[in-house]
Amino acid sequence: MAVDIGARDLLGLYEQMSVIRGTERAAHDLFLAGLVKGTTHLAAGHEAVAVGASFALRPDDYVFATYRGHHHAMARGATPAECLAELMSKRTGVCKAKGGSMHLTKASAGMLGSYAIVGAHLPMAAGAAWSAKLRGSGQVAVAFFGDGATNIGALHEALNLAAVWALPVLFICENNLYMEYTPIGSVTAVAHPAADRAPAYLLPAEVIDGNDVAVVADAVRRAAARARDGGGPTVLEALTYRQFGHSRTDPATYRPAGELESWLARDPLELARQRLADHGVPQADIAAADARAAQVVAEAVAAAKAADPPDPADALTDVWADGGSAWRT
Amino acid sequence: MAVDIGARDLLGLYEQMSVIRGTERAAHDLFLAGLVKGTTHLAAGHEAVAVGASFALRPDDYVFATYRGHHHAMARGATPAECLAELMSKRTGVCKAKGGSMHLTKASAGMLGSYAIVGAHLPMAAGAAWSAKLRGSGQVAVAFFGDGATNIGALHEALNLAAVWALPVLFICENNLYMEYTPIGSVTAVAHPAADRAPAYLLPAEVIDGNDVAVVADAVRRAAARARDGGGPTVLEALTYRQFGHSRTDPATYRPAGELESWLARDPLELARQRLADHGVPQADIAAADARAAQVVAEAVAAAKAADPPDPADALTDVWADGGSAWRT
Amino acid sequence: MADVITYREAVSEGIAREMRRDPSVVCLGEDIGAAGGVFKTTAGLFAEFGPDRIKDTPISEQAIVGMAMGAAMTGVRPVAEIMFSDFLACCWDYLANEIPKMRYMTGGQVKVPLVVRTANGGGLGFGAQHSQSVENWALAVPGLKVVAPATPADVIGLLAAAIRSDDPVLFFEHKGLFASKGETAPDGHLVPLGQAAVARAGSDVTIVALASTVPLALAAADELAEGGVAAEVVDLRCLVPLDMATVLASVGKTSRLLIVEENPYQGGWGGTVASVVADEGFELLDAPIRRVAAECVPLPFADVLEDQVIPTTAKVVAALRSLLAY
Amino acid sequence: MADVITYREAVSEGIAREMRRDPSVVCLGEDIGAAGGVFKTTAGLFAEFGPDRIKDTPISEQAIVGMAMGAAMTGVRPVAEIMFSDFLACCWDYLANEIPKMRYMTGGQVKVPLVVRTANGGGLGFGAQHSQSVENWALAVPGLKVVAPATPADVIGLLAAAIRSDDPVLFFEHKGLFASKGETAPDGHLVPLGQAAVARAGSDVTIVALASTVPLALAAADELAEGGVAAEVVDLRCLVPLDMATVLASVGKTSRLLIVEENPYQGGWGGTVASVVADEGFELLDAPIRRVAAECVPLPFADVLEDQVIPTTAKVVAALRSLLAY
Ligand SMILES: Cc1ncc(C[n+]2csc(CCOP(=O)(O)OP(=O)(O)O)c2C)c(N)n1
Ligand SMILES: Cc1ncc(C[n+]2csc(CCOP(=O)(O)OP(=O)(O)O)c2C)c(N)n1
Ligand SMILES: [Mg+2]
Ligand SMILES: [Mg+2]
Repeated sequence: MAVDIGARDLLGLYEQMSVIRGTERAAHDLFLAGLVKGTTHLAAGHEAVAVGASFALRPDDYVFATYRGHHHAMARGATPAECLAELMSKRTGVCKAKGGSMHLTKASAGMLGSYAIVGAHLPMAAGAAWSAKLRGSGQVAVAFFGDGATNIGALHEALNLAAVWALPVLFICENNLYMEYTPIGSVTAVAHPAADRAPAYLLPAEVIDGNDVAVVADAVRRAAARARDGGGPTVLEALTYRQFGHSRTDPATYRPAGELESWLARDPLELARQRLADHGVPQADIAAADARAAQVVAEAVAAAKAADPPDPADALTDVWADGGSAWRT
Repeated sequence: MAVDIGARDLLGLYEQMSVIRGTERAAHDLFLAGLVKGTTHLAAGHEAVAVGASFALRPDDYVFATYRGHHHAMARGATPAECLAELMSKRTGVCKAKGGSMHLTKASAGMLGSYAIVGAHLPMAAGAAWSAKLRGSGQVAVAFFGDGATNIGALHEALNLAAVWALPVLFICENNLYMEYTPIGSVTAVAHPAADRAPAYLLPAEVIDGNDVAVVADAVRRAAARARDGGGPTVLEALTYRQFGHSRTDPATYRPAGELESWLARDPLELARQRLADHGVPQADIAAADARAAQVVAEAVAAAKAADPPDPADALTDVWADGGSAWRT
Repeated sequence: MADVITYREAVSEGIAREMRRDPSVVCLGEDIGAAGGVFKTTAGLFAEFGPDRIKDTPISEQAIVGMAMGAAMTGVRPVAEIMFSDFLACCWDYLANEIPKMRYMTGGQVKVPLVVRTANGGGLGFGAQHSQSVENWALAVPGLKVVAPATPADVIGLLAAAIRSDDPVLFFEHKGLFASKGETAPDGHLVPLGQAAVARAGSDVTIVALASTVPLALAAADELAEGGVAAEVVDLRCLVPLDMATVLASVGKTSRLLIVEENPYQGGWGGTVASVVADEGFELLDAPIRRVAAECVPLPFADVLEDQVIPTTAKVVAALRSLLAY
Repeated sequence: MADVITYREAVSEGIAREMRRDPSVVCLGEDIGAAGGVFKTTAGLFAEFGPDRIKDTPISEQAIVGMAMGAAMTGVRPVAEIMFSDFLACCWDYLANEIPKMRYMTGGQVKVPLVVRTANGGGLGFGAQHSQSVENWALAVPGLKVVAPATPADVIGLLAAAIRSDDPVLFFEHKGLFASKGETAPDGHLVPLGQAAVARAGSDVTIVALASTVPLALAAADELAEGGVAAEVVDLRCLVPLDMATVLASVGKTSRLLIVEENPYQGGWGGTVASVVADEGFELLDAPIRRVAAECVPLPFADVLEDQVIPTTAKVVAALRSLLAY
């Protein structure tokens, strides 16, 4: 597999991952401190999927993510500050605090939403790809989804129609072994819940190391190129791991002993550091990237904390095109 | 493939098919005469699937069919008279004229319904199989469905869960090449829309000649035996053809020239006649079976015509267990 | 004299007018292409606009509506067909949880300009899974506009408004009206969403109706007119936005309100109309608010049974007589 | 003194009592097994009843409810969990088109004795796709019984009735009430479906409430009691069957009606209650019928926004004051 990211780019990707990791840690702490309400699903451990894929995509491509989507929002250009502000119910949140952690969206960056009904966004991504094809724009749409989403009907319908219409869409599964608390292996017969389904639609599929940002970037680049050339969809199954529990304060006691540790040993940031070292990037450069990332996160936390809560009147806006929410005339 | 049906049984199956064919023709004529209202979907051409499968099942097994389900209802024991009465909105209808052509049901014969929302009954059949397994009854559940149903989400969910729980359920696709007016091949990438999906669930599958009653009986018998032995579900794709249009007066002009004729040459009754001849059954016995069948159908038509319309008061019964339909107290 | 067309023809005419005007309008659904739709409501579109803009789909309601959503978010204006409104249940997640919430959840970032058209309602003996009036499912979901025309001209004018709207619209075509005829609409005809029509003026009693119940209400009004009673018939045309101003103005004139709806009483839109009137129009009323609605049963197959369940002119007349006698 | 338990604990207690009584009762759903459910409402069941009767499923809402239906038709009494009521949209076909119609369509041949339990409602900052009150979708479907308890004892008593019922029941547990406490129920406790409870007696105004709005109504009644006003609070407990007799009797005493519901006004169950009263109770009323309901918006994430959208005690108090001033 040709992995041709240069040292400079790789360092950039590393820094992005470091920012995301830092933001997720901050979100965790803010949740424990009671400053993030509701629920939140951290993506720490999944950074390489988002950052690698974004690197391989065009800025005008479309991304659809899940409720576990902080990493995708940030990889596509949402700032840590506007993401944390959203989680903390602040006016400056990327969705004006109307969406929350599960619905981070940054349309101007082609990040077309985070969806909290498992699998629902898979047909949407196919639809965006159809739109790109109709408009001849050369754009590609990408749906990121969890292993758990592979058993929902919408997946089947989306894969079939996308295949038959040869749409420029990538279906990227982040297989982190678990749904909420139940292992995917206990509710799926095939070994690779996404990749092993692709042949049912005559679609190409690849199982990849989702913790290696260069591997992800390479696979996505190839799949996107094929899609842009009219070659239709690809299914990618990125093997990865969520380092926190499913949501909020889930202690994840259902994990077998040693599992977390073995995955931490293959932490995406650690793998990237190894690759950087292989490229001869000095430790100091890596440390400087981490320091910059820490700075960005610290400023984001401070900005989000300092921001105002939403204006209560905003509760009744943004339903209709006229800006309001009236149901009667 | 071992096809071990003796001449005597085969003649019985032939007669059943002849009854079904005659009833379908009668339904067609009654529709044109304005005596069948609403809509109706004839199964002429599909008889071997229903009759062959029923032969291979136990009387206490469960069958779930589609709106194109007259053949399954009759194969399981609903009489032509009560089926035609249902179509003709008569009190003596198998569902008291409340269900209609699309919902023929004969629970006492294990015919647990005809369903008019494509694919919806696939999970139900899995559920009946789960129930059989929980109760240790040794029963098998069978879902018959069309090729068009292979692209609906419920199929995916049913196959996956049935596979993982190793349920005693058979998924039998009647692939007749068309959905309503659109060929299945134009909206599905794989060649065999049902069988080619089975590997995605690690399920065994077989593509069979759905017009040969002996072939169907054999395949279903083997699959049912495996299911009863704890071997889990099987997907069977029976290739067949609907000889009338999709519904009502559809002239089926979308069929390529010669297609109907080539399938008529492989008409299930014709194939059975050939097999009977091979077994040395005299033509006279076949003719006698046809005559008995014609008699049954003629009496059924007469009885259905003579029956009373439903009592209008019956419109408000059978919603709740108490027999009524009140929504308030 | 204006030309007369059927309600069925008005559907394809209305879509065609918008497709000619706006190249970003595309259609998708089952058998809508060369076959022209099971109700022939897309007849001619495939021939005129071709296979890129008129797409036949597999039987995949979730993909149809979900893809329409993704396309609508990215510069296309899809008109999706769900063959029978009962099947909205197969893609309800998109209509209840995704499409109507997108603009709001994203703080206004994303619009979803699409139309989902569907054949609604009973009276044709199609049985329990092909006959329901399901507009109330949609009424309960903030973020969906809900349209249900009663005449061919309104089909055209409301389709124009729906397709041009930047809000998602659920467009209910009534199966029982497809064969009905009426004047066609002039070029450029547009009926704004949320404006009820006074289908017949009168001063003695207000009948509020929608889609299939408009002709029932008009027939009942005709029957009462013979006895000298002047009933006013308000055709709501849309459930969202709901034109309560027109209803309240009418009740202000008549002091009596009868609501006629095809769906069951419990959970029906008539309850919403009644409750607004029982609040804001309380002082206008000289009599109880009455509703003629369907019984609490699935739709039966036999026509003699179906007649017992859904509104008929006779039931509307009887309800009017008892209301006027109050 | 009766023991005090939480509403959350009452759910697993109610299920366990029925599972002990009847070996044909089985549960299925996502993460309901060893994990005890995301809301811990099935805690302890897996340990007591084992993996055959407490089944973890994949994320396949259609399969969960569709299989429950097939099992219910064949001698088992499934209790299916749909984690959040919003996800009912993912299997709506089963709840709208299949389960409730089976007995009727087959002319009474087939019964479907199952319960679908689900966590309903907002107020917890879970955002637009995890916070809805969707009981009105069900209300509009003939053939479903619809239950929504407000207290732990009612959870137990209504679960007993629901699981024993030969009719399909949609059982709404309110997320906002899970942590609330109340007396547990004695052994064998059963609350028949379709009987409202007078949660507080009074003669000045009737407040009709359901699930989460019952405590709001009681708090508002307390506040008004300080000013000498005696509000009667009717807890409907079920939407189908709907106990209009209790509501009409209460309005007969008080002549004033306020309905408090968490769902949006348009399409809400309050409209059904209001329209029955505006018809049959017209002469009982001394004032307009008022409703406190949610705004026509998806549920926002931020709590300060969510408070603007759904009913609060302050809104109920304000509505009562204006109604009493009429
Ligand atoms: C249709 C639907 N069913 C159930 C849920 C509840 N739920 C939220 S996350 C989750 C697990 C999803 O697992 P997976 O797809 O593997 O994603 P991960 O959380 O591992 O990223 C479940 C069951 C949901 N949101 N939507
Ligand atoms: C969910 C759903 N979508 C659409 C329809 C309308 N419809 C009825 S039959 C049919 C074609 C089904 O084709 P197939 O499954 O091949 O069965 P066949 O009619 O050939 O027996 C369609 C689209 C439906 N009943 N249900
Ligand atoms: Mg996962
Ligand atoms: Mg077919």
